[in-house]
Amino acid sequence: MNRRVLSALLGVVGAVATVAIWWLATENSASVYFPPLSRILETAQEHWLSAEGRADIASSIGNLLSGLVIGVVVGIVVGVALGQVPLLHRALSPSIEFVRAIPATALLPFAMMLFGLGTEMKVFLIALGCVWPVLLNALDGTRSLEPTLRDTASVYGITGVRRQLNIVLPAAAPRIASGIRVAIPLSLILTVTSEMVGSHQGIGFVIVDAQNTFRITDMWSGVLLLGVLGFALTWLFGVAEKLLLPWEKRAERAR
Amino acid sequence: GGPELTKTADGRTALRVGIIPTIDAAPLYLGVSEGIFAKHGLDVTVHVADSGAALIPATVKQENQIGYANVISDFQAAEQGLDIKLVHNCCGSGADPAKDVSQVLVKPDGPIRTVGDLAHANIAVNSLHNIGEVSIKMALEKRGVDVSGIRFTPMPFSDMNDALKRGDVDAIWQVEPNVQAALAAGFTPLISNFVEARPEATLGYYLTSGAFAKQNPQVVQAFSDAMDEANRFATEHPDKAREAVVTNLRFNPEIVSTANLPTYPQGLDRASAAEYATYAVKYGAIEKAPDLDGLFWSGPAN
Amino acid sequence: MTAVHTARPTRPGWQLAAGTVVVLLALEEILTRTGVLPADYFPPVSQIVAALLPELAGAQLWLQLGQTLQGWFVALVLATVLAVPLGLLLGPVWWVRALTRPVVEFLRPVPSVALIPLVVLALGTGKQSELFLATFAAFWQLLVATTAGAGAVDQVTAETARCYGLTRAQTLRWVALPSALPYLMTGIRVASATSLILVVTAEIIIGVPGLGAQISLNRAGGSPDLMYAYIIVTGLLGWLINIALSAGERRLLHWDAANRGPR
Amino acid sequence: MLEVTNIAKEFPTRTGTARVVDDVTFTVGEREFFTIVGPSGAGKTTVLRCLTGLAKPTEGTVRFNGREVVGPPPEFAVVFQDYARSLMAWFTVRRNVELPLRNLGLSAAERRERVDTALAQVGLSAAGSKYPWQLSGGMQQRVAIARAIAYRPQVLIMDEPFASVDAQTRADLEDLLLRVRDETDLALVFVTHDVDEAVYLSDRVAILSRSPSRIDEIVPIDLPAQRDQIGTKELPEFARLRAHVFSRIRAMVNTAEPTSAH
Amino acid sequence: MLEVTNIAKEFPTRTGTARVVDDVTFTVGEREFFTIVGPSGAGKTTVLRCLTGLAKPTEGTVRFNGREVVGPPPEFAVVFQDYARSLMAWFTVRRNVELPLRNLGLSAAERRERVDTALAQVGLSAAGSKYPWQLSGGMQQRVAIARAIAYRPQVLIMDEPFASVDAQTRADLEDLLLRVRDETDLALVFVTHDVDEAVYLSDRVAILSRSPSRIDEIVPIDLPAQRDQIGTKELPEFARLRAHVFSRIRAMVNTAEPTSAH
Ligand SMILES: Nc1ncnc2c1ncn2[C@@H]1O[C@H](COP(=O)(O)OP(=O)(O)OP(=O)(O)O)[C@@H](O)[C@H]1O
Ligand SMILES: Nc1ncnc2c1ncn2[C@@H]1O[C@H](COP(=O)(O)OP(=O)(O)OP(=O)(O)O)[C@@H](O)[C@H]1O
Ligand SMILES: [Mg+2]
Ligand SMILES: [Mg+2]
Repeated sequence: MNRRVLSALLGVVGAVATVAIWWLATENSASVYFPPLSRILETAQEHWLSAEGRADIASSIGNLLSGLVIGVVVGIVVGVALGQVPLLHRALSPSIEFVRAIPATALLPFAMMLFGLGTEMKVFLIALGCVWPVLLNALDGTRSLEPTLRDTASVYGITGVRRQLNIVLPAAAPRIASGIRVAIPLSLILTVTSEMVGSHQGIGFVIVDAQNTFRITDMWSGVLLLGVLGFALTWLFGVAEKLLLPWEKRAERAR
Repeated sequence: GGPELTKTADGRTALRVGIIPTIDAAPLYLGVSEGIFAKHGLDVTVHVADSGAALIPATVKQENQIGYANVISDFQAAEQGLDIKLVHNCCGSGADPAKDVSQVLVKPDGPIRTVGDLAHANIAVNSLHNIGEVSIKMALEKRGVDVSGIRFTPMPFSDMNDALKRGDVDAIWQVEPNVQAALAAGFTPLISNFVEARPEATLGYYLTSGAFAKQNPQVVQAFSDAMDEANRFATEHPDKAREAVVTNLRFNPEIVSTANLPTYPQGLDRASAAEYATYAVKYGAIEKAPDLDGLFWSGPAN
Repeated sequence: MTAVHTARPTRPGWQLAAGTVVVLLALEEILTRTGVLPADYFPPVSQIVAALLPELAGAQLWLQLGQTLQGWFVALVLATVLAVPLGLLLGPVWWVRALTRPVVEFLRPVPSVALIPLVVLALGTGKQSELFLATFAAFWQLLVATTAGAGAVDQVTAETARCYGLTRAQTLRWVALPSALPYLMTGIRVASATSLILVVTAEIIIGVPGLGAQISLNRAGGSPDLMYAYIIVTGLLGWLINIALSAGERRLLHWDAANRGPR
Repeated sequence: MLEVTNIAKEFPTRTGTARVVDDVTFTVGEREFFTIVGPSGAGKTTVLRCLTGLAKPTEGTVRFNGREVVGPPPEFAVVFQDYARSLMAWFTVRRNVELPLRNLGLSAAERRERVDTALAQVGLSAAGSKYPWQLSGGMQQRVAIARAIAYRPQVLIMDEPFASVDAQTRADLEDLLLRVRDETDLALVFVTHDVDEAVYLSDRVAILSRSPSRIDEIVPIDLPAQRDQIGTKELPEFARLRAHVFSRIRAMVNTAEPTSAH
Repeated sequence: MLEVTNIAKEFPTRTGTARVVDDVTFTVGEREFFTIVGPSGAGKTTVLRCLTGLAKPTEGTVRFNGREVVGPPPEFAVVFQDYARSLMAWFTVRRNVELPLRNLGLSAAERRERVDTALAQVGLSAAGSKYPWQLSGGMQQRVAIARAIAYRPQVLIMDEPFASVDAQTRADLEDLLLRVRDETDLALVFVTHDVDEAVYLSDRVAILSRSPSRIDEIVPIDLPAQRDQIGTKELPEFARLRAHVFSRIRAMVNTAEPTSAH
C-alpha cells in the first residue's frame, strides 16, 4: 500500500484509539473536573455549532490568522536579516531576549496602552508571541547556510532580494518551517490569553468565562475545539510545506 | 479521604488558608500576627493566589484547608457541583455609600455623566457574570435605571484606569485600593455599588471543602471562632488592618492610608446571600438559586 | 559592483549590545517624561530603577529569583529529557510518527493557561503545578525541534553509519544527535523562554512563590513601579539565561557552519 | 563470494519511472580486485548502492556468501563518491576514523593503533586532531579512505576514491590498496574514471554502458599479479588493455548523447 | 590583468594560527590559461579563494585590472571543488544554471538560449528539468561547469573541475574550455591533479609547494597554441614538460610528509 495512505490510516487509528481511551476512562466519571467525554462532546456541539459559537470561532480564527501571519512574516524578515548582519544581531540580541522573557500576560497592559481594547491589541499580542520561534529559527538557519553555497552566491553576484529569495530563504526553509510549527500552537494559546481581557467574544473568552464560573464541561469543550483547530492548522501547514518545499523530499531519496 | 492534618510541636493544627491579594485579607493576617489563631489552636499560613479560579480547586482538593471566594463565585462553584461549604464571613459592605470599597467611576468629560447614563454604558469589570456585574445591576435597578442595555467588559483592575482614559470603556468598576488611584486620576465616582446594592451585605466568604468540614468539624469551628475574633479586631483597629496588608501584601502605604476598608462582619450572613442569589439568577450569573442550607456550614453539630 | 564580502564575524563584544540597550532605555525615559507614553501607568525607567534598587539590597528579590530560576531549570531539564529521546527515537520511525501525529498535534495547542484549574485540582498550588505547566508547554516545542532535527541528517552521513555497522544506539548518539543538535539548540532556546514564561505565569495566577507572585502582588497593591521592576527582573533573567545558553551552544556546535571562524 | 544477478534499478519520476540500470550481472571472487568503469551517469554509483544493500534493486538479487544482501553487511566498507558528506563535521579526523572500530571488540589501544596506522598510510598523521572542514578536499577524501582501511573489511567498495588527490599520492594509495589486499585477503569493488588506474589495479574490469546500463564487457586483466607503477605500465599488454577499455568508453560517450564539444 | 602579490594566509587554530599559504606571487594575463598544481593539501583552493576575494589574505594583495579585490568581482566565475554543495537543491538544473544570468540584463529568450547551449556543451541537454540530487556525481559537476560557462565571465576560476567525469567526457570538456577561451577572450585560473591535463591546457603551470606553500616553479608551456588531444600529447616537448612537472610534485610529496605506502 502507498506509504501516504497508510500514514493517514495509522493517524486515524491513533486518533480513534485515543478518543476511545478517553471515552472509556471518563465514562462514569463523577468528577466535576473530568466530566465524561460524551458530555463534553454534547456541550461542544450545543455551543460551537450555534450561531453564537460560530461567531466566537470566526472572531478567534480571524485574530489568530492575522497574528500568526504577521508574526511569521516579521519573524522571517528580521531573523533572516539578523542572521546575515552579525553586527545587528549582536546589538539587538539582548533587547530581543529581554522582551522574549516577559510573559504575554505581563505585556497585556503594554499592548492595551498601544492599541486599546480592540482587535489590534489581540493581533499584536498573538503576533508578538509567534514571532520568536520563527525569528530564532530563521536566524539560526541563515547563519548556518552552507558556506559553499554562500560563496557561490557571492561569486555570481546573486545579491539583494534575489539572494534572499533564491539562496537564503530556501536554505533556511526547513528550520523556518520547524519554527512555524511551534508558532501555530502558540498562536492558539495567545488567542486565548488575548481574549482574557476586554472581549465579549471568542474561543478564549468562552474558555476563560467558563473557567471563572466553574463550568468545567464548557471549558473542556473549548479546549477540545482548540485541539481540533491546532490539528487542522498544522495539517494545512504541512500541505503548504509540501507544495512550497518540494525538494525536501530528497531526504527520502529512493531506497 | 483528603490529606492528614499536621500538628505543630505545641499541638496546634496547621491550616493553610488561601486568599486573594486584597484589603479583604487584613483580618486573616491580623489573626496570625495577633496570635488569635494560635489561641484557638490553629497554626495558619496564608497562601496568596491571583484569582478564585485557582483558589476554589485548591480548597476542594484540601491543599488549602480554607479558601476564599466572593459570594457569586461561591454560588457558581456550588452550582457546578463543587463540594464547598461556606464557613465564615470574610468581608462586607457597610451602610455608608461614602465608605464603600467599591465604586463605579467615569471620566468627568466623558459620555456618561449621570447615573441614568449608565443604562447604556460599557462598564469595565474584572470578571464577567460575577460580583461586579451583579452588584452594579442591583444598585442601578434600586435607583430605577433600566439595566438591560448595559455592557460589561472584563479586564484586570490595574488596567481599568487607562482603559477609561483612552475611552475603551465608558465606566469602570474599581475596588479598594484601586479606587484611590482612580480618584487620583481625576475620575468621578457615580455609584457605590456594594453599599447601594445591599447595605450590610456579606460579599465574600471563607470556605472549605465539604469533605474537610465533615472530617474536621472542630477545626472548622476553631477557625470560625478565630475569625470572629479576628474580624472584630480588624474592625476595632483599622490602622492595624491597613498595616497588615502593607506588610504582608506589600501594598503601597500611601494609597492604603486613604482607602476605605470593607466591614469585617461576624459569623455567617445568610440573609444577604439569599438576596444576592435572587439577583444572580435574575442576571444570569447562575441558573437557579442555590440551596443555602447545604452551602452554609452549620456548625460541628452536623 | 555590489561586492558581497564574506561576513567576517567581528566581535565588538558587549559594548555594542550594552549601547543599544542604553539607547532603548533612554528612549523610554524620554517618551514617558515627555508624556508621549502615559507615565503614571508606564513609569519611566529611572522610576523603575529607583524602585528596584532597594529590592536589590534586600533578600526578598533574590529569594524569589531563586525560586523562579529553579522552576525554570527543572521544567526545561524535564522537558528536554522527555522530548529529545522521544523525538530522536520516534522521529525516524515513520509508522510511529504516523500513529501518534494526530494526538500530538491535538495536544500541542492546548493552552497551559486554560488548564490551570485542572492542574491545581490534580496537583495543587505548589511547585509541582508550576513545573507541570512549564514542562507541558516546553515539551511540545522541543519535540517539534527534535523531530525536525532528526530528519535533517545528511543522507550520505546516515548511509555511512549504516555501512560501518553502527548500532541503532550508536547512530543515534554519533550521527542523529549531532545532526539534530543545531535544530535542538534553537528549540531549547525557544523552550527556555516558554518555560520561564509559564513558570512566571503560574506564579502570577496560582501564587506559587517566585517573581510572578511578586508581580501579581505589586499589581494588586497599586505599586506599578515595583511591578515593572519585577517584570524587568524577569526580562533580565531571560536575557542572562540566553547568554548562558548561547555560550553553551557555541561550544557545543563549534563545528557548525554558523560558528566556524573566518575563512 | 559476491554475486550480482540481473539487477535493474528504476527511480520514480514525475511522469512514471526512469530505468537507470537495466540488467547487470557479475560476480566478485575472494581477493579479487574488480573495477567498474563507464561514462559519467552510467549508473556505477547506483550499482554500488545496490551491491551494498543501501538501495534495493528493482529487479534481480545481490548475494554475499550465499545470503541475500538486504542491508549493508558488517563485512563491507564503503568509500563514497561524495566523501565530504560522509565525514562527520562534529568529530575530529581521528574520531571519524575510529568510529566504526567501536563495534569490532577491540581494546582502546588496538583501536588507537589501527587509526594511527591508517592515517599514516594515507599521509595524514599530522591531521588527526583537525576537523574535516579544516581539511582540503583531497585530505578529506583520504580520511574516508583511512576509515575504510582501518575497518579491515572483507569487501572494500570504493567509488572514485582518488578523484581529488594528486598523481603521486594517488600512485601511493593505489599501491597501498594492492598491498592491503595481499596482506588481508580483501576483495575490492572499485569505480574509477581513470582507465590507467583501472587496468593497473584490477583483476577484471567491467565496462558499463550508458544508462539504462548493462554490462558492455568484462575485461580480464592478465597482467602479472605483482604490479609495479613503472614496470607494469610499460608492458605492451597494459597498453593494449588500456587502449581497449578506453575505446569502449569513448564509443559509448560519443554514440548515446553527443556532447556538442565537437 | 590579475596580479597576486606576496599573499599569505593563516587560519586561527586552538593553539595560535596555522600558516597555510606562506608567500605566493603570480600574474595572469589576458586570455591566459594559468594552471596551479601541487600536492594534496598544498593550499591551491586557499589561493583560489583569496584570488576571488572570498577569503581575505592575511598578507599581500590581489589586484584585478588595477583594483584591489575585496569581494568577488562580477567578471569572475568559479567552479568549486565542492561542486555538489554549490548547487541549489531546491532548483532544477536549468534554474541553477540560469540564476546567475539574471543580473546580466538579458532577455528571457537570451537567457534560455545561453542555458541550452551550456547544458548541451557539457552533455546535459536531457537533464535540464531534473534536480541536482537526481544526478550522478559527474553530472552535478558538469552542471557547475555549465553554470560558469553560461555566465561568460572574463576570468574563469576552476578547482579540479573534471575530477568526477570519465576520460572521454573530460577530454571533450577540456577542448570545450580551450574553444571558449579562444572565442570569448577568457582568462582561466585552473587547478588540477592531472599533470597531463595541466600541460595540455595551459600557457603556464605554477607548481605549489607543500603547505605553508610557496610557488615552487612556474613552468611556461611552449606548445603550439592550437592544442589537439592526440597531436599535442605526442609531441616530445609535451612529454618533457609532463615529466618535469610530475617529478617536481613527486619530490614534494615524498620529502615533506612521507606516506608509509613505501
Ligand atoms: N534519485 C534519483 N532519481 C532519479 N534519477 C536518478 C536518481 N539517482 C540517480 N539517478 C540517475 O541515475 C543515473 C545514474 O546515476 P549514477 O550516480 O549511478 O551514475 P554514475 O555512473 O555513478 O555517474 P558518475 O560517474 O558521474 O558518478 C543518472 O542518469 C542519474 O540522473
Ligand atoms: N578553515 C580552515 N582552518 C584550518 N586549516 C585549514 C582551513 N581550511 C584549509 N585549511 C588547511 O589549509 C591547507 C590547504 O588547504 P587547501 O584546501 O587550500 O588545499 P588544496 O591544495 O586545495 O588541496 P586539495 O588538492 O586536496 O584540494 C590544508 O592543510 C588544510 O588543512
Ligand atoms: Mg557515481
Ligand atoms: Mg582543493
